[in-house]
Amino acid sequence: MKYAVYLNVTYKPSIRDPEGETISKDLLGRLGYSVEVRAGKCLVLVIDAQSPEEAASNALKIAKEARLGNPNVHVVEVLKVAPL
Amino acid sequence: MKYAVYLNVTYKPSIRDPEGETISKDLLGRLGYSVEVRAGKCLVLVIDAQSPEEAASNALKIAKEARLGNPNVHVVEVLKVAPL
Amino acid sequence: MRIAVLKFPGTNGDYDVLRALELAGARGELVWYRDYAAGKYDAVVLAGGFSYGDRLRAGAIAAATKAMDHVREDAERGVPVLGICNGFQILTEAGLLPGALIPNDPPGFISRWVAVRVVDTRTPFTYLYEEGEVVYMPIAHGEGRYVPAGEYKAAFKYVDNPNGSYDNVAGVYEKNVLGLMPHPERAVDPHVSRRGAGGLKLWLGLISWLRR
Amino acid sequence: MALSPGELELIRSALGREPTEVEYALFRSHWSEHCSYKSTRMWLRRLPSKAPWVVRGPGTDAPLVEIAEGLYATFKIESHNHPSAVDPYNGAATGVGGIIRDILTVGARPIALLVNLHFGPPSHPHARWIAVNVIRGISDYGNRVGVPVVGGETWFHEDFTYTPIVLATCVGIVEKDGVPPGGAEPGDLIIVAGLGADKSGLGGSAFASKTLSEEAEEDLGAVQVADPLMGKKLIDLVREARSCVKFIKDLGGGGLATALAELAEWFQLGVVAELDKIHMADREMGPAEVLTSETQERMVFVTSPSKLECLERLLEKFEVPYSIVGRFTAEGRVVLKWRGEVVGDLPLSLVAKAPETPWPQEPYAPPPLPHVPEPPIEKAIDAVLSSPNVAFKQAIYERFDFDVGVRTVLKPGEGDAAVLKIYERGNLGLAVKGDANPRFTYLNPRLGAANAFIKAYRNVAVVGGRPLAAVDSINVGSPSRPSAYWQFVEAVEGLREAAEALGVPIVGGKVSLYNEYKGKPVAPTVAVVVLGVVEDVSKVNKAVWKEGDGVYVWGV
Ligand SMILES: Nc1ncnc2c1ncn2[C@@H]1O[C@H](COP(=O)(O)OP(=O)(O)O)[C@@H](O)[C@H]1O
Repeated sequence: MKYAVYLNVTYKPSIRDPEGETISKDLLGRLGYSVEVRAGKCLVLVIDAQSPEEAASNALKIAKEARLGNPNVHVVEVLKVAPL
Repeated sequence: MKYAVYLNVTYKPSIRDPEGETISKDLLGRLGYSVEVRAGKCLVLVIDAQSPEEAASNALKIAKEARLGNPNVHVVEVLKVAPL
Repeated sequence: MRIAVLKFPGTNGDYDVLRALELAGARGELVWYRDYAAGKYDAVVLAGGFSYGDRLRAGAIAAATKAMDHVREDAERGVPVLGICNGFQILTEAGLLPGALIPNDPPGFISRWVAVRVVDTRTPFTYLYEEGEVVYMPIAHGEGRYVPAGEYKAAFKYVDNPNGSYDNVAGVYEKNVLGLMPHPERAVDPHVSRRGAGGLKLWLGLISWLRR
Repeated sequence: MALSPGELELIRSALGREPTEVEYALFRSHWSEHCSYKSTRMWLRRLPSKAPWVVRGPGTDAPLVEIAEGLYATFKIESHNHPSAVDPYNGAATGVGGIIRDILTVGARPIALLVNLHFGPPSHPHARWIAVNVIRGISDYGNRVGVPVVGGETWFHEDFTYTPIVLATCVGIVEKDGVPPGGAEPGDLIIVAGLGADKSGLGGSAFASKTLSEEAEEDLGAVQVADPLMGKKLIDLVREARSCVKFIKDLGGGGLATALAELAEWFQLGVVAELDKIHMADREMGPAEVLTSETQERMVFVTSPSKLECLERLLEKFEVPYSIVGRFTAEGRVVLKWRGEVVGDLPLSLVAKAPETPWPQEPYAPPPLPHVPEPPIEKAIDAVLSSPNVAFKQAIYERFDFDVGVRTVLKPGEGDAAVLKIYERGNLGLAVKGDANPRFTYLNPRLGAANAFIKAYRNVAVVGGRPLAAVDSINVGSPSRPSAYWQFVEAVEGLREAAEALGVPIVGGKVSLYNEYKGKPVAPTVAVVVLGVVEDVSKVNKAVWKEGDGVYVWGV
């Protein structure tokens, strides 16, 4: 079966996220919202697998091997697995 | 209660995604994987709400008002809502 | 003396490096990434630009090419390796230099002439400078904020931090491998440079190092 | 936009039959205003375009101006107003990509970009959203392909809140023997290289020939995602392809339909195209769609069968997908095939140009000038200097890599025009600047247009440039609106007068009509880019002062 695995490649919490801060302050703040924002990259990988769990773990394996995140600065997390 | 709402801002499915194509072909392809990839921006908004549903719908409302995506070309979808 | 100027899809500083080398008195060779082979060149320059369009993140995809395995092999043999801007990003992504270069703080691409201090002159590229010398070079990047991961040796530091780099770091080195975000190839021609040809001594240094 | 009844009748009577679906698509696309200039070319013909140093004037993808013995400059301006209104980021980026590819058609190296940007007031959220994304689009595209944005002009006015005017100019240089020689013969091949055709651009040119109302979801077909990586590969390819090709064309507005029609017309040869041979990103396309798809980042190369291998080697090296789509024939017909079957067969004479359609004109009296109060001088200075139209533009031009290429002698903010070093000829330089003032063109389209020309001319002159040639961009409302059409005609007249008085030929340009929002046309906007030669870049005038320098005012 095919699954869409949604990965979030985002900076480790110890690293400041100026993009998120700017969206929060300049864009949302100007509209009167006070909302904290963190920005990352969402990569959707289409994976063949027997189960959602297998799809997720395969996607993370590929992400690691291909360095979809830079281990020095990023964390890669699965946000969602959807059957296709 | 506070929720982290994970939004994916990505091109509509009918629109090409050159970044996803390059990652799929020039990075994963080179490692021997044949995996389709779509790239988008993941924005995590921290929202005060009574329920996860309310948090999600508030986040989408803010995203629309602030034009976090361009309605002509992007879709903004909720990937995950996590209580904080 | 063979100096390779390595070009990936999206590299755009290749001809600028060739011209800087020419102004400094040497001839470089433009080498397409699939043609690069270890053991052929006395030095290699990874020129600036946007390899693979900066997709995924700057330098990440070029770093995974076979060409970079060859560059690694050459580097281990003592061949001087220079990465400028995107070249620096590729070197950190490929693990030839420590740390990472992440999007600027404040965010956004920035194009500006900046003052840069040479803080280490023990490299094939910096030994003609005085220690502490301040030179002007342009920066033009969106992902130039240096984040260390463990030990690193800085060779250049910004006088005024433009991008949120840790400890004002503008360039780092490891033995014979140097990477920097400012563009020394754009600070050679006197008509185009601002406040002196700040990049010239780097090229002269490399050339005389190779001739020694 | 559909063909007019008159146009349809003309096609029917010339063919003696109904056009096929594919033929109809070709006419619809190639005869659109955007591609055929049917409402404007009779006026544009009046513009002076000749000078001893003009080697190739208007009418092709890019002109050639001799700037030194055996060395040509080329430059052209493009408007991307409608796409930038709908998708400011990709609209502006693809505009930059498109104008660069025009420059590539003469085998030139693109060395500089200029942008003329007209936005709504920065205090308006929608106007700011457009401005921020247009600037990001130009930055991301120009920086990635390595062509420096060396100058421009930015203007804020409420007319542009929903319909910005986004103009990009590219300057290139090419040695005389680097220009593809032309001279196609029957049997020569037509190759399409770059991205696979997709539906994303369908109706783009037709879209540019329409006015905007609300944000129109159904207009999506016209929006394209920019692909600067492919754009850069095409630049690299052309740099090495000169000895392998006879002719290069951009695949722009009108897609293959326009490219084939123009090739046939240019060489006065027939063309046979096998539309199913073209590489596609989208397998579900039929012949009419392939013919009119406006997928960006594609170019057409013409080569002889004996040079094909040379070209293919480069296409493979730079990882550019391509397909051999057609060839020239001795019969004067454009023949379109799909899976072996003829789906269109048109005489060359009919394809070439849409019939001209002049529209009625009606002058309007601009409203009386608003009363300008006379504030105390200190306040006046504050008011003028803090106006966004006058304020420092550093926040904009710092987003652009203005030094890549290592030619930028006068950088943004350092002088009235940008100066580029043509180091191929020692200290030779080029000075360029683009100017427009929608307020003036609104009050008086004729004088306003002339003023834009003269201002750009002055800007080039004061840095030490000798003006050689100009390109212009005229942006008005729908031509069916007599006042808008009158504005256009008056603007052309003003440009003509200025060009003649200054002795500077107009070697190219762009007209954009239908710049309206909810039935209201924007202030007519005429931009002129002047290019001049600087004998010695070491003598260029920089805007650098020191204490004790005098200030002089010249002129009336
Ligand atoms: N959108 C832009 N992109 C790049 N440079 C720009 C832009 N807008 C203005 N500039 C540059 O800023 C400087 C001032 O421009 P402008 O205000 O138009 O000056 P002037 O009115 O004297 O012609 C010039 O160097 C110009 O090229």
